[in-house]
Amino acid sequence: MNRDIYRVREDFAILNDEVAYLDNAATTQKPASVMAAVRRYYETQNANPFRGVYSLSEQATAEYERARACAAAFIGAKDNEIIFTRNASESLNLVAYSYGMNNLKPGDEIAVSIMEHHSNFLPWRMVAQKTGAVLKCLKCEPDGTFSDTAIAEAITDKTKLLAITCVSNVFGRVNPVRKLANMVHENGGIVVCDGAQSVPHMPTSVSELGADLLAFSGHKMLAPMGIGVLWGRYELLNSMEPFMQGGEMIETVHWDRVRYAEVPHKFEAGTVNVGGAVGLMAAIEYINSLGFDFIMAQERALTEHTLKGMKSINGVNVIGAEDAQHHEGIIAFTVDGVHPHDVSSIMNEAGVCIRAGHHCAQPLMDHLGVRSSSRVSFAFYNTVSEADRFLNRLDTIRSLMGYGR
Amino acid sequence: MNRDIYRVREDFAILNDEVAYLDNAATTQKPASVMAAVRRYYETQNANPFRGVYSLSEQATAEYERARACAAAFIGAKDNEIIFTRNASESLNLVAYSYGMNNLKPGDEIAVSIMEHHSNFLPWRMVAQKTGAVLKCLKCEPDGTFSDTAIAEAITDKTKLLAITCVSNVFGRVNPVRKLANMVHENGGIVVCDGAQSVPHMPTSVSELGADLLAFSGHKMLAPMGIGVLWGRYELLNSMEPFMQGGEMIETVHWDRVRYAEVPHKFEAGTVNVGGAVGLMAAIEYINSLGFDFIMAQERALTEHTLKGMKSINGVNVIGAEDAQHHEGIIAFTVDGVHPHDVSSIMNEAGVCIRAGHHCAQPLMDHLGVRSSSRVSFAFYNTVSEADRFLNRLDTIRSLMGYGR
Amino acid sequence: MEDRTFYNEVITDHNLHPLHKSDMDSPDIVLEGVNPSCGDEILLMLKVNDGVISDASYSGDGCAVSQASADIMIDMIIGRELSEARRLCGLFMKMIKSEATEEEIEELEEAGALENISRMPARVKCAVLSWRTLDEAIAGKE
Amino acid sequence: MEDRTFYNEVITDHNLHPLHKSDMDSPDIVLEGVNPSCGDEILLMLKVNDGVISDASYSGDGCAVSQASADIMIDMIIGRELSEARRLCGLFMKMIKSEATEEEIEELEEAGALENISRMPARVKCAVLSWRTLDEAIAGKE
Ligand SMILES: Cc1ncc(COP(=O)(O)O)c(C=O)c1O
Ligand SMILES: Cc1ncc(COP(=O)(O)O)c(C=O)c1O
Repeated sequence: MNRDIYRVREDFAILNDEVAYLDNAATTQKPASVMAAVRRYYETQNANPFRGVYSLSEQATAEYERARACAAAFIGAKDNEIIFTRNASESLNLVAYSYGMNNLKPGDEIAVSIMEHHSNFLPWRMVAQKTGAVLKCLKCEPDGTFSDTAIAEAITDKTKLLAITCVSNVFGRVNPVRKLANMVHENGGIVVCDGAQSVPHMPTSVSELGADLLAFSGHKMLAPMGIGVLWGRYELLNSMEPFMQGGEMIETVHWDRVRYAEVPHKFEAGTVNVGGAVGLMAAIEYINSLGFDFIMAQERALTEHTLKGMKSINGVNVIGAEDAQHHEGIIAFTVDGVHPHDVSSIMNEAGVCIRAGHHCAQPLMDHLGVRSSSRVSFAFYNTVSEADRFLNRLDTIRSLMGYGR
Repeated sequence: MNRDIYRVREDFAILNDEVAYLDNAATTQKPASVMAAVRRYYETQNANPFRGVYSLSEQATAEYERARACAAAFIGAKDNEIIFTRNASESLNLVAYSYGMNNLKPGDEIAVSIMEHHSNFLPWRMVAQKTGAVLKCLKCEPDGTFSDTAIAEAITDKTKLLAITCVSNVFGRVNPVRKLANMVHENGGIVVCDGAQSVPHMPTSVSELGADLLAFSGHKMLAPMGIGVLWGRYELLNSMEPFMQGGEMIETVHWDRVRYAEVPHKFEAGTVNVGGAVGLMAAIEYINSLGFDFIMAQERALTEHTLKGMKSINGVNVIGAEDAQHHEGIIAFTVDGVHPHDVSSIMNEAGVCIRAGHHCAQPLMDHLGVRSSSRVSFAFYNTVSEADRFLNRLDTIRSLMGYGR
Repeated sequence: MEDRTFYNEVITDHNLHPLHKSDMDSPDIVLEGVNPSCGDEILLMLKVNDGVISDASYSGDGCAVSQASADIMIDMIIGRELSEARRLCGLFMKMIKSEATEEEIEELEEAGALENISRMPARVKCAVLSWRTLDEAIAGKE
Repeated sequence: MEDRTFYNEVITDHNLHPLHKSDMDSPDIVLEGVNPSCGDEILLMLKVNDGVISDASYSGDGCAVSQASADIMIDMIIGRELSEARRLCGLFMKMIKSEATEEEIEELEEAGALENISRMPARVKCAVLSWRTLDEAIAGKE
């Protein structure tokens, strides 16, 4: 474990020795540079971009477009393929409304993996209901892999759209997006990827990924809440109808005719969130300055250490792969006889913040036969001593709850 | 003019003597207390709200709901009638998709005033196109009033929905929403109000307003970008279908059945913007601490002074009412023979920031026979000397552009 | 710190070894309580004679807080008048809001073990689920 | 400060008293340029003989920058070969990007009056509208 981590932690005012924040898959903390960038924007450059012909507005426009270019470079995309949204959920709904509602018809198939976050499941369920398309379920094994049989059942020559997460927020395992995408593309379908849990934790190249659209959230990667991204292949975005309509997304409006603006503006209705985009840019710059080598080494070491410790505790059952390498910083688990909400509360009493519940992936919970579960999830700024605090408390939980008394 | 204004200006780091920011209808600047509140949130309470059973998440939830209660009190609404959105445009699109697309049918009429911002026009145009409802235009007089004939033509017994702004961002005049709402309600229709230009500048009571739904933006009232509000009557919201779907807006999700969460959560898909909501709360507290008496007196004095000055300049034509009292801080105008973009650039050279273009109200521009116009708009933190700087430059524009040479 | 916990013996005992978690033949009143945010479910079953709760039991699924709280409540209300049971519900709510006097908490007997739940706002719903369900049901009857 | 302005006499003169703002009978080439963000519109009309622009005019509507720039451009390209006109377009773009040498700006004659537009990024589109339109059209012919 890199010892520099204590210097890195000083960038995060909220981190201290009292509380171990281990719910990073839900949202991350923000470094000082992000807070400073947002503040600098509001204190020196704030204006409504695009609309103004004066210098302040030009600066705001430039900052916003610089943030777009930064997000594009981060995932190997072109600038005009980046649409700023509020969060991954809005990005996915945008695709559902704009592409799904206008392109799918009865008989078409939408394949959705059983491990999707509700935000990449419910929009497609809605599209299926409203268009008459058929919703097909791509089932997974208990370790988070997809069998060839499951794939063959879910992806057919009628599959017009596949919705799949890059990394599940329960398993923490990297999905074989490229392989699945190739199958879908062969029959002319498109692939919508949920990158909420992958983009913050590993290098992303949209060309290598193989998907057509990719959604992610800023708040899960050190940026403020309220900013998210949808990436899409330019030609695809260009062929899609607008989603929300209003200011900024038009070229000309008359009572009886409208010309929409070009992509990406066509999909950004109303006053854009420059402050949020600037925050995301600062977050990406921070991530780049640390480098994914450091980030991934850090998160993997924490995951390995923690998983090993968990396996040695009686009555603790890890969800997903045996191997830490398939847990990208995320370990969901249950404790025999102890409800996950009680686990969380007992952890909280020891200053350990972990998640309890269905993790917005209830269909997966149903599939695994688990009502709900606990989840510990790491960011690079976590320490082994935080992981140990979690493990020590976990070790006492069953006895605290009266078992073996 | 209140002399304390110079102390108030110290709360806004971006304001200085070099640049007169007079584009406040587009977006406002942010006081230090708003910046501090957002920062305090991220530095001491940040977590994903609702989802966590640990203290940090409980604090984030409490802050978010406190912000909701604050926004509710600000407009005399109940807490659970406040939906946080990204901006007014999203609020209006939410209504268009959720109410409009699911409730209107061929033959129904949607009445939209000709002075609506594109964000309260385009969504209704889309709804009309997709549902077969008829879009009717409520025309206005050159001074921004509605004649009885125009009203009778636009609002009929088939009017299922009226979309009307409280205050136009071009005229700056308060519209008779209550009177129009009464007519629409008589025939069982509903009224969607755009409060983007009214809520920041005058006390609002949704019960007195008479509308069923009200949209506004935080960034136009001292809050950060990326947070907006939709207010709606509870029963109406409760009867509406969800708009965006995903995490947080559900109670239970299974592959084959879903139960949505209660209003307002039903309409807040994905991770909410706590930082933005906290910023909006601080903005409202700041406004409350100044008081609307002060704010309105300040903005009216500036408007009166400026309008008087503009009338004495040759070749300057004010759009809308003669009387400053019908210009709530907003004065749109043209200069004979000088294009509005040139006006703005020339103003910018003198450190004066004003808006040029169609102000996202192109149908109104068409109706008034104006291709585009300039607009000066005030906030309470502007000064008479800033207004004078604008007037002095305006006085020279035609001669700078070669007229009378 | 490692060993301090809200989960005292009263709570863990009632959770692991409930006294009244069982089905009931032909109950007079059946009440269902659901706490959707946690997934807690409670089914209360009461026999009532002349306004007195002569027997009660529950079944359910959920966290230790909700299940123990239900078991403790049932234990307290058996043999009491409906109005008296409602009064206890009121006291319990008061305690949760940190508004109860020492005597009132005393009167709540074992339910006093849940007093500190107010320190865990997200779990308050679990603690009050059975009490609220009972209270609303009796109120509906009156 | 009150009196300093980018709008020098060359620009205001060409805007108020354009030399080439007129219709043309049967032009050989008609080019339309639109700047949607400002609403500027330009219609360029050229007569071309043997690769030489023998006559040119424009009509349009828009800000002083776009209209003066068009008028200045037309004045410069009349009598030049198409390839030569394109070279001037290239020089103009270079100037706008602050990449032109002093000699190159000199060569642009009156168009040099627009040099400082780079200080007003939002207005650059207005200045280059006619030049870009001409350049693209000639490139399309080649
Ligand atoms: C009257 C009016 N309505 C709606 C809007 C749209 O607000 P936003 O861009 O914040 O969504 C604006 C401002 O641009 C406005 O002035
Ligand atoms: C895999 C996955 N997809 C989507 C989301 C939704 O992200 P957001 O809530 O920011 O819209 C999340 C996080 O909650 C997630 O973990």
